[in-house]
Amino acid sequence: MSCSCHDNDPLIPKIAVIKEIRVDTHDVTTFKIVDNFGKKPFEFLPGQCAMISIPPIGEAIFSITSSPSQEEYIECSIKKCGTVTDYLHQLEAGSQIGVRGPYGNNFPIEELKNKDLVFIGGGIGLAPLRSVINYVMDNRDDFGKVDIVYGARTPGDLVHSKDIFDVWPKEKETDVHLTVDRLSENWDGHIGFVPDYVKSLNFDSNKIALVCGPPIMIKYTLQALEEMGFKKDQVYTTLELKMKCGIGKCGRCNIGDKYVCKDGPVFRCDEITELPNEY
Amino acid sequence: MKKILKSNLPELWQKISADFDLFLPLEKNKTLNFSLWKEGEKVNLDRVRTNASPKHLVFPQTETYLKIKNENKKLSFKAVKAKGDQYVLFGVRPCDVESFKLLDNIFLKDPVDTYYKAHRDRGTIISLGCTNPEDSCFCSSFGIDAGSAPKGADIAAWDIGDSFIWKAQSEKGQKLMETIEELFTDIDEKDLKNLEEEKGSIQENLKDLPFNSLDLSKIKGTQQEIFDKEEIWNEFSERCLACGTCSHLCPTCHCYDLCDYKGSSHGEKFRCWDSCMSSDFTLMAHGNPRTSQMQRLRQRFMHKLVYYPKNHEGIYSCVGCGRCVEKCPVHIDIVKIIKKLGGENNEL
Amino acid sequence: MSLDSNIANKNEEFKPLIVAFCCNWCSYAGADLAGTSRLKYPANVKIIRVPCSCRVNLNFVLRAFQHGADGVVIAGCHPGDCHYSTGNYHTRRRFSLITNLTEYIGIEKERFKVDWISAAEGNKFATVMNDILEDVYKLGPNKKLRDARWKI
Amino acid sequence: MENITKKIRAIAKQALINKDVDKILGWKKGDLWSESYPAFITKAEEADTLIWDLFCINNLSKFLIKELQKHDKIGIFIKGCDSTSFNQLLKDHRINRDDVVLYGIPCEGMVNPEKIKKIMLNDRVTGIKKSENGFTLTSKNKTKDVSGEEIKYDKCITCISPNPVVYDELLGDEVKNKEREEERFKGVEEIEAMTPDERYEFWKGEFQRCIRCNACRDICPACSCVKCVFENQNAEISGKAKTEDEDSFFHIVRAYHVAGRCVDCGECARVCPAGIPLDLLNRKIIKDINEVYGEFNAGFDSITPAPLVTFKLEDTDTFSKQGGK
Repeated sequence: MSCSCHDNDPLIPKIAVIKEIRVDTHDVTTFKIVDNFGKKPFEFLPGQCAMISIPPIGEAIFSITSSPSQEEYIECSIKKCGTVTDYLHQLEAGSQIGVRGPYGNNFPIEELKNKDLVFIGGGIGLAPLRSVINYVMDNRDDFGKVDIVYGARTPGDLVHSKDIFDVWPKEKETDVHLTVDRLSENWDGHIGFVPDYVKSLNFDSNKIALVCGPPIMIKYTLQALEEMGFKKDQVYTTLELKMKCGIGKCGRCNIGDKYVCKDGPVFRCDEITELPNEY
Repeated sequence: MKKILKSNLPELWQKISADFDLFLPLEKNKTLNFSLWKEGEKVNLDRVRTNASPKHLVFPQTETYLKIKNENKKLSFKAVKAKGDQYVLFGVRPCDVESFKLLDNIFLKDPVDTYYKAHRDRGTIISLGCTNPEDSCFCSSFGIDAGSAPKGADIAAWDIGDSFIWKAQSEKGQKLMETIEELFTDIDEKDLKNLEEEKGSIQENLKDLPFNSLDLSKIKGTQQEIFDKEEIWNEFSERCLACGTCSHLCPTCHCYDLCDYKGSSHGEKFRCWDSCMSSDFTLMAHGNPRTSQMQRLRQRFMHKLVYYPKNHEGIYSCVGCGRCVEKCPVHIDIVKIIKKLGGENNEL
Repeated sequence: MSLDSNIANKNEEFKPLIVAFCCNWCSYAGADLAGTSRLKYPANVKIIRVPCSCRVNLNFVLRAFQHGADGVVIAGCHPGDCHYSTGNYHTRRRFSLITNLTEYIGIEKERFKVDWISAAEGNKFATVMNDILEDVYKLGPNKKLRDARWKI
Repeated sequence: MENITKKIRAIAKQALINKDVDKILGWKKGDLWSESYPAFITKAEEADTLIWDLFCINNLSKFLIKELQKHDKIGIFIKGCDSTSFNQLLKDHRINRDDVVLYGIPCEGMVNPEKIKKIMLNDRVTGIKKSENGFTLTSKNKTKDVSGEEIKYDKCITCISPNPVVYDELLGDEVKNKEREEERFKGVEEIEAMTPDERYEFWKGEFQRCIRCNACRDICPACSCVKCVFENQNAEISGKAKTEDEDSFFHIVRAYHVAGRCVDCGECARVCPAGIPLDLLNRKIIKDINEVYGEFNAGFDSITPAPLVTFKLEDTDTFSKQGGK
């Protein structure tokens, strides 16, 4: 997937416009981004990332949360937690930013075909998974049973509420299991951490699991899956690290002999155990 | 193969700098660096190693790649093309020529870095045999022959006493030789004998260098085992100042940072060198995976001795130029680390 | 009183840019007084109000030169009647070293002035500004420490 | 030199054995003749690796900041210039005195390997020994006698504190070579004599070679802030770009930040990989302080406040017409 930056230099962003802003939670907002001509900035595969630059503040990389089958725009759900994201959250619809990409590898769609799938997301970790979930929903028959386990700290932190409450539960053979960490009012769903919830759901181990969320959640979820008999090469996850160039040259996201922005961010778990634990 | 007398070198520089930017090892304020030759500058070809490597010619320390205008919320981007005209780089030692190849392995691999490629294509590199290597040189342990010229050099040159022998090795080198044909004379038997003698004496000098017995194959163990040798990494990082001298001086260090320059209503995006030894190299919004200096030091030397070879058919990301051995304020260098990892536990 | 102020606008090409850091309690009031009593002082002086002259540090001065200033003036209260009682004593010590250091680096002495102007000395304010304009005008535009990427 | 090495080893072993200190900071010999580097030992048997020779130039006192966070009591071997920077660290409240045991060593000046290489040109030196009125350099096929002046660091030749100013124990008797003190500001005066444009060209040429590696900041004992202003991205004090104005901005501001606290140990100029004479910047400020506010040597004691922290009502200044130059 050669990237589509103009005059073929991978570092130079294109001018893009924030078409629409949807506030998901108090610190997560979803941006619909189109290029200067109102069209989709570039083609991508589920799991790939885009580098959003706001001159003169800086640049940061975000996983694209809309499905590749969405033609008009790309969507990024961004949590407010740093200089670039703070500034992004102040922008209103119609303001211009720079965008370049796509970067990184993608969820291996071929391996997922006609298999039962488990998507396990935590907090903002649902954003990268939503891209592949929506892709699966748009080609529903190619895939087996789908289970979505998604948890966050409080009900207010659950992102993409439209999808998780209305759209996905109505899909064919799809169960959505939601949980929040602590008891909170007007929440009658499951209470508890995602890894424990996964353990209690006790999926049988012929499924493929895709996990994404804060590192602590990934660690315990992988242990839970292992106890249920999931082998390492049945589980995929994305690594979050500082990425600057996006093309595997600037050395920031280098762990072991891999570059997360080029050989990742999606890794199979047996590949991850080979990497030194510095992520 | 042609010969030129040392006496008419100034004339040669004059001729080359007529239509090329000529970079030579020049001595300014008591330090030797590759810089643009101008009439009357003091060229010093005896000292074997320039202070800083010629890396800044192909990978400048700061390079603006995008100009941005931001008038009332309307952005306009203007890409900045790599500029600069053709240049000739004379006096590059075999280790620095080899370091260009190591940088090529990173920058010219798909997706190609257009800026680096432009700087590389504009240059004609003339390597010079190492007449007297310094104590801290150890290029032989990386298979670099200080006497001959690596394939990456467009022209190979040797100092045979009263004159230099030039041998074109690439068509770019051949083209340059033709433009300066008349200053050169053909070589005869005596010169060839001198050349062999010179190469022999270089090998002789190499033998009694303190680090000539450095053997990298002694580093045993998988990536994880070497990674887990914590007491070695702790011992070195205890005195490390996290200053970044080693990575900015090293001809094969290629990490960079993309930064923004904030003007009044305009701005610029530029690329600049960065060092994995500095504390904010991997700092991100939700934390820093490498908080201790031991982790940063380990990353630097693991990258050079384990990770880079794994991605590039066993080639180490070091050319043994010895600059880190000389200039580290607390004398941490890759030679000590290779020895310690190789199990030689002379008390370090 | 007033300098032959049309020097500034006779030949259009060089209009010196002077940045003046004026302490809010004395020099800024002095500047006001100079203005209200119709004293002529050059228009190309950009006044930056600071709480006290010791609020100005080396970064401000170097940043001013980087962004195109041809001359920098720091004006504070006379030692002894600083609103914060000891502010300008520190200014005096600090800028004795800083003026020497910038001169040592190569900034001409006439381009960087520190002076004590009280609220009542409107005319001193005008003369200080006119003097530095004249000196800087003779020296020509300042090319030193300039940030090439900054466009005014 | 040799008997001091023996004393060092004895003291270190004794201190570690009866647990007076948790860790000893000293020097060890590297592979090359010109290489002695900082050593941190915690076990008594390692004490035999410690040495004292002509190349123990590294100033160990700044390591105390990091080490004292991990250990309660540390023994440190300290030369004259190290002891003044130790006092400066005390004055800056970065370490406290009773966590450290100081073993002072009078120092006759350290040897600069670069100068030896220049003298011996192309044949490699294999060793250096003290002779009766200087040093003998041996290489493969010749030996050469040189005087101390030719090969010592410039800062050692004009050293103002060869004997430690603070110590718990002194190894060896005091050294008195104080005759070259007045040449200390020679370099500064040479630059002051230039015209402004010449001065700017000189410094521009020097700063052009700066590779912004921060070694000068990281080795400097007066530069001991927990978070340096240059590392604070959103303070936008100085970017990472290597341009003419950013480089001079960094060096001028750094010289000013250590004004009145710089002990003139010359480490910034020694470690600079580009060979920039940074000590000439700091020494200019020291010269100005001496002239305008009275003789002051930072680090000679740990009580008198630094010049820029205090003031006198009757201070003169260098800028107003009546008071200054």
